[in-house]
Amino acid sequence: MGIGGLLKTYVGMVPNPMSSKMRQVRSRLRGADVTVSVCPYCAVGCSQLVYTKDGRIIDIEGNYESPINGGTLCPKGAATYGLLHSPHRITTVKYRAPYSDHWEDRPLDWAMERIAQLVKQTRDATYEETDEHGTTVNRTLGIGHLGGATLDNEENYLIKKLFAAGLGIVPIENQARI
Amino acid sequence: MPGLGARLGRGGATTTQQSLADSDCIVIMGSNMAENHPVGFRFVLTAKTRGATVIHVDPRFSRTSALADLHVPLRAGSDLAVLGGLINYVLNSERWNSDPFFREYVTHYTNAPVIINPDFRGPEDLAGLFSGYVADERRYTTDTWQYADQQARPAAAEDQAQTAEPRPQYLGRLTAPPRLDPTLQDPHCVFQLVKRHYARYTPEMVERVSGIPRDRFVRLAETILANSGRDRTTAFCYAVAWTQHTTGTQIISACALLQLLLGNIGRPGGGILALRGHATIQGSTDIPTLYNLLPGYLPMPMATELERDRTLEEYLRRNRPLTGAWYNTPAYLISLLKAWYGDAATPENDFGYDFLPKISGDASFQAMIPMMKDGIMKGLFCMGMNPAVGGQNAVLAREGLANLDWLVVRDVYEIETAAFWYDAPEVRAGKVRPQDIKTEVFFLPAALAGEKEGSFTNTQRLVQWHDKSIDPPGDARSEAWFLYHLGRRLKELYRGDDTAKGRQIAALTWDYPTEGPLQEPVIEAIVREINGYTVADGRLVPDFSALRDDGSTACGCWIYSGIMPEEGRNRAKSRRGDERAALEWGYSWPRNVRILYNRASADPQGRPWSERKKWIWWDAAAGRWTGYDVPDLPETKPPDYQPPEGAVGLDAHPGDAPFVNMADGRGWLFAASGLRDGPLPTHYEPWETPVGNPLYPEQPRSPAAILLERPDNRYHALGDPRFPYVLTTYRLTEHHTAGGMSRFVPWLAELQPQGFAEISPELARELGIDNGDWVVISTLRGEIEARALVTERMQPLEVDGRRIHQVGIPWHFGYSGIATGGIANDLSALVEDPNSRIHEAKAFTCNLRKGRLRSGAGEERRE
Amino acid sequence: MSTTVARDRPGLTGTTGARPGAVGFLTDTTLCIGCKACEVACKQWNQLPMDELGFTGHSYDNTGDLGATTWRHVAFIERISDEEGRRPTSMRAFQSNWLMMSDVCKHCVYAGCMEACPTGAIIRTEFDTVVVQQDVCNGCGYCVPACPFGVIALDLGDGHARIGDGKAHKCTLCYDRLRDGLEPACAKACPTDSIQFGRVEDLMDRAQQRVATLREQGVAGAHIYGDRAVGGTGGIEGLNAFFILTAPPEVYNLPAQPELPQRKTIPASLATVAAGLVFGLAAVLSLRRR
Amino acid sequence: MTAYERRWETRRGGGRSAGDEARESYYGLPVIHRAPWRWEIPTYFFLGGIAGASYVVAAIADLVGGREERPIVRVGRYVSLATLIPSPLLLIRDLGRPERFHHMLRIFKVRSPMSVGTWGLTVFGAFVTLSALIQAAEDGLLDRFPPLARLLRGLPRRLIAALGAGPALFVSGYTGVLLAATAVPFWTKNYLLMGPLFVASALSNASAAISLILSLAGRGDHRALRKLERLHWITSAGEALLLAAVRRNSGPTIARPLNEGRLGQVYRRGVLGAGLGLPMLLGAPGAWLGRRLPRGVTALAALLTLIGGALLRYLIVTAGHRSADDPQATFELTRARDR
Repeated sequence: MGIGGLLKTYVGMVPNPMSSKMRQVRSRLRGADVTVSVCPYCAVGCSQLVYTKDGRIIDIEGNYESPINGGTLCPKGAATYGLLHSPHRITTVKYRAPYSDHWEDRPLDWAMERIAQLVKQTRDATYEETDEHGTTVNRTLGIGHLGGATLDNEENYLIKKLFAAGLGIVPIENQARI
Repeated sequence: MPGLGARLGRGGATTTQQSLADSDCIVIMGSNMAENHPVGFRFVLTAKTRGATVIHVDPRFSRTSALADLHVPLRAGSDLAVLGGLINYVLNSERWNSDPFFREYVTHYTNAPVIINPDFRGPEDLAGLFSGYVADERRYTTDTWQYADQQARPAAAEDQAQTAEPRPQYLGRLTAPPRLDPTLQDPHCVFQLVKRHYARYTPEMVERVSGIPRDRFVRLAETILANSGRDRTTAFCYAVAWTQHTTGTQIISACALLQLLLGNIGRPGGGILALRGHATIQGSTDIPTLYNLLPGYLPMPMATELERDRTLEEYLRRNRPLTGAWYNTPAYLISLLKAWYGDAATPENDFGYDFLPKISGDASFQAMIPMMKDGIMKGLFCMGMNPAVGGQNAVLAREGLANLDWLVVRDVYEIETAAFWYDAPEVRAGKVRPQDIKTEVFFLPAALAGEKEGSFTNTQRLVQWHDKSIDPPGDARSEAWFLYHLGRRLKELYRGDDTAKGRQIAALTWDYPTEGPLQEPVIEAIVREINGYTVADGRLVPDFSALRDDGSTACGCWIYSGIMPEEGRNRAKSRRGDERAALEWGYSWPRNVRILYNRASADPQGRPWSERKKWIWWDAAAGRWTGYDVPDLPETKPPDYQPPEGAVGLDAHPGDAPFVNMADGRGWLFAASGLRDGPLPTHYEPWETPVGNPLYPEQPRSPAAILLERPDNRYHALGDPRFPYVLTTYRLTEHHTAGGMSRFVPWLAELQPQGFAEISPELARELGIDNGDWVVISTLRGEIEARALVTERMQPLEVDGRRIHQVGIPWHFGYSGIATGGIANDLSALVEDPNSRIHEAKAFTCNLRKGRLRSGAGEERRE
Repeated sequence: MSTTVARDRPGLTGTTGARPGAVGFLTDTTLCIGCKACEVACKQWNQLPMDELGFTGHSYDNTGDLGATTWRHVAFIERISDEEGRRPTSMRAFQSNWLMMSDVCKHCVYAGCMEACPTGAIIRTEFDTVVVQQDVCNGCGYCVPACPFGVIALDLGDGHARIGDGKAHKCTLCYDRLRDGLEPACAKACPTDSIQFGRVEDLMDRAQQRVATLREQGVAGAHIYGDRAVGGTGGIEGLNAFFILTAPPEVYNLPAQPELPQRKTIPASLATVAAGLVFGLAAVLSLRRR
Repeated sequence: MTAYERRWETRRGGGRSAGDEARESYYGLPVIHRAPWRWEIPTYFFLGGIAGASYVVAAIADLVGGREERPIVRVGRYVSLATLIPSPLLLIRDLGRPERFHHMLRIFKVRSPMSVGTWGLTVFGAFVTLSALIQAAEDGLLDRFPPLARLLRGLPRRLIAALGAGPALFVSGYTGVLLAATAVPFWTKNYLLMGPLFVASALSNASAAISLILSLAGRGDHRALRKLERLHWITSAGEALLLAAVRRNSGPTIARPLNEGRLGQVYRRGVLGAGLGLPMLLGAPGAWLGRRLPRGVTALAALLTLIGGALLRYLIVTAGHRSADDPQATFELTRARDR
């Protein structure tokens, strides 16, 4: 800029000395990968775009393409990034022994094996082949399951299949009644 | 949602959110849509800007009311009286009786002309009861509710085993086509029965019960009437504020009844939109994690006194109707058995029918809580559910958890259910010590959408896929991973066990391919199984019409069949939206139909009722149904089709039968079966109520409501002076359900950081409470403290000459996370709607006083 | 409360001094459902920490006001009953009786904060928005009392702003997103299009039509806040982020006719010089040699 | 406990609703943000004012005065330097990012009193230092460096003083303009009075500071003292009148901080009484009747004036904060009147 410009910029009524750093500003979505997701909160079914950079989610926004939300989100949907990155998020297995007053850390594999053992124990102890009329029932009431409305359909399918069809567990319930 | 299923045939929203934009009037009742479904509310505002009238009928003035043209406050729990009043008003209105549209719609598309068993008696004859009541068992036998001249006795509706979803299709066998009176004059025809039943629901009566002033009610009724008809449609939106009552199912079915009368079902801008609360709560009923259902609303086999499905043959005899879409039940069930037990399912062993567990008693969520406390249930999995906060009578729920041998919590945060043994109010108050709690607790970190792929089914039955973008952090894993590997280990543990329990798990097909470093099961392999394939060559089936009952096909959930019609085409992934039906966005069961029963969008001759409201219509030249949507009936069935003698399945339905799942193809104003507490919706008071029931003084409360009363779950007597206020619970925009997904998220927690109770200035003045003061709310189940939010948005109502105060409490809050507060469900009770087995959290009674809890339990930590 | 009825001021109503091509927000409160998606979307995109205000009892507003770490704030005002204390039945079209308004930096055509800034940290961008350059601001804090709307604030780590970097912060109108042609986060998230983003002149046209429609529908109080008649007065010459309100600005905690503070600089300086001369003379008289 | 909870503790009665709390204003919350300044700023206003004004006094005494005014010149220059030195330190200390103080010199913006002020202070700093050095040289304090001392004594002392008087006067008064050019009701409502008030106060404080030192130094220059007392009396009178004008011009709502609570006491007892009235009373005989006052009295009057000056800066800044926190004050200022 010439003298006039300089004066206008540095002395004028509307000074505008933009810093070199400011000139470089770009949105962090530049060069990010994007995948399509669905909001995990309510049942409206808003489509979301998940932006990732080097294996990390950097942003989650509404998807303009969706005939339902057309790019918009509610506060919960807009907080999905916060749901994944909350400081309260737990990413390790915690174990509380009977009558204990504290959590202990345990390896995932140990927990899986321990849970499988407990399921077998309880199932074996509570399994009914026939009821009092001699009808085959092949079931147990000794184990229960809660949840499903926040999971995926495929996961619900596995729950019903493994727990009911495979193990004979009857009390399988989700939030649909709540 | 049996309320819809019993009258229309499918337990799902009949319409889409987008379709609301085409409405001329939107009635939001039993829902706070703007707060709990803000994005869905866009379409309400679109309709409004196009000139539609928006009405909010709700005890509270909420963010929805603020955007409505009409706010009609009513006493929580009086909804059915209001709907009954509307039905009565409509039937006697000048408009309804003069405009031929209504009569044409009703005579062709509903069972109004059907003659009912002349032995049927209604509450007006029998002091508040329907005929067939078995007092000592608090249930009905429904023989007298049946269509006239039908030989076969109905089945499911009278069973004692509790079905969450009704089975209207099980109207025995229509041994003769229903006897009709097109003039609607026969005293035993449904129309006359309905008219008689609702005759006493006058505007004056509505005012006495609900507190809605007469003129205001008339304004409401007139607006709905004026916006229904050939060229206009009214839509109803509801949510759990209708469901969560001992009469919840009947409230919803009353709405279905009203909408059928008004000719609003199956048409754009009409219908009933059930607004559901979780990402895939619809999906988890379609592919049910529910004790009494198999995928696709097939009932679990029963082993009760009245229903004993010893063999596959017995099961089918009871559960297969001869007419309507359910005629193919055998193909659906046997394909499911093939999907689950593969080669172990052979014709010789009834396709492994015996491997399926049979149910006897109630094992619903509410029943599970006492089961834990009483030591019947010893182990529990919680996957993304928080019973320590979300369970009714949460105090009892936590006692139940404390009595388990082991508990597996899979979640992303340390929710109350995982922390109950050291953090629960009773523990903090020193009433219980961790050292006394035996439960072995596992917390397994879960993965979230974005960290796993899979599909959700939203509130309008739309199945949408979410891609995986990154691996979950640390030990976090998807539920699919957990279940697949747990199943693998269990199969290992039972290897060689030849007892029944060993054979059961051994028979299960469990060979999903895995991928990636975490050995995640391939999710689309599960979708293949859900869609179905031919056993011989494993080729995918195009949709459920290809399913067979000879074991040649396998299908995990018949109503989802068609979601993956060919290799590499996952229709949940289709993402091409458009302005109208958006048929290429996601996949909507059944067969990608967007507006259910859309045959009714055309007149009996197949022409659109009006240009403005056209949706699908009969193209005579092409000999097929065409339009904006997938027709919800056989595509080439002409409007004038008449079923030949002895026709079965859908062929037994005429060309003007929109309700393909019903035995007679008609919408049921009168539910001959499928509902356990009466064929016609009847107003009963909530189980806990400060007032009587002027409609049926002898029978104030539901005669069929299922009671779980016990010392640790006591009820308030009718009009108990110790608990004078009506309490209702609800959600806030800023939080989600029991808070597990919101109270731990800083950006949401700050917006509603603490639990509170909303009371009217009138009540506040009586009790000397100022905005922000601490108050204690108590019931016989428990007591909590909260901040008082004194607001004119709450108001007392004059009910039958008495002033009734209402208290409102958001039920999100608990003792874990950033935003904390007293647990509203510590106050609620276990008591069930007999049809859906849902609890009553929207209307019960409580006491409220200024002050704090001595124990300090429930105090938020910030202090 | 002082209830200023918004009078139409010929020649000023609906006009703005915004430079051609300037972009901004139209926040139409009549469409607002108070969901606070804007607050969250803003914090999410700009990675702002939560505030720890706690439960306020201010209806559903637990955010309080705009600050260093809160750049969108939804106000809630309960006007449920009429004068006789009767609850409403049929209400005026669109938002009524429970007022909700998503407040934000106004990006004034002439901005007090920017005029005041002695370091040139606050600049006017190529989009005609007003932005604080974080690499320049030295936290002198003079912009804070210079904002007629109480928007900009220093983050001193006290109160409920919790980074404590000592610098001034406010809405950037998502400058980084604009640079890449993206819609600002709050406007994108808003489920009901209560917050609209676009070129100011287009938005102003839209706003005027909307106000006309609303008045036809009987919303007498409907008016634009942020044109040169109301909100953008006294040398501010209009707001690039303006609003449609249905009640007097004061109800929403907004000044009805604010003034650009720097308008006072020259007269105040002259008065000071004058005083200097007077007292200087006094000094001369007092101290002169005799 | 949050502020809200404390507020609740104080409420009585019952039935007060959220709607009621938003009736008079938006829950009583401020419309604008108060200035984030801490104690450094009012202190600087005080010291900076003295620095500028005492340079002015010194310069004028130098230009129009004679032999007997020399002490005033000398002391004035030293006071000016002494009070100037801490000023930039205070200003930098108050910054959110002190290490970036030099960004202030990144630009020169005429419409920003703070920008102009920074430059003015810088220029003034040069004059003060120069004049003080000259004085030091004349007082023979620099004899250890003969060339420098000689050089300084050679400079056009009076010319420099004349040139420096401008920036000096500026520094003593621009802070008033700086307050005027904000949205703070109490400051901007009185935009024509703030600068003059600060100039008057600065001059009275400066003359007080000088006479305090002279009287304590106890040398025989009562003539000079009496002249100072006169100046002090006139400027104090001006200050008192301006303060009254401020209160009047503010109107009841915006003037509330001056009339209520502890700040009201500071205003009446502190600034008006102890800071202006009393010293003027004590100084009157000397100033106007040519009486020769005991040094103690002069010193006391001067001291009171200085305390009053400090209190005035505290008063003005705090009253500004109060008015910024009061939504009614802002509404009062911005209520729609079709201009």
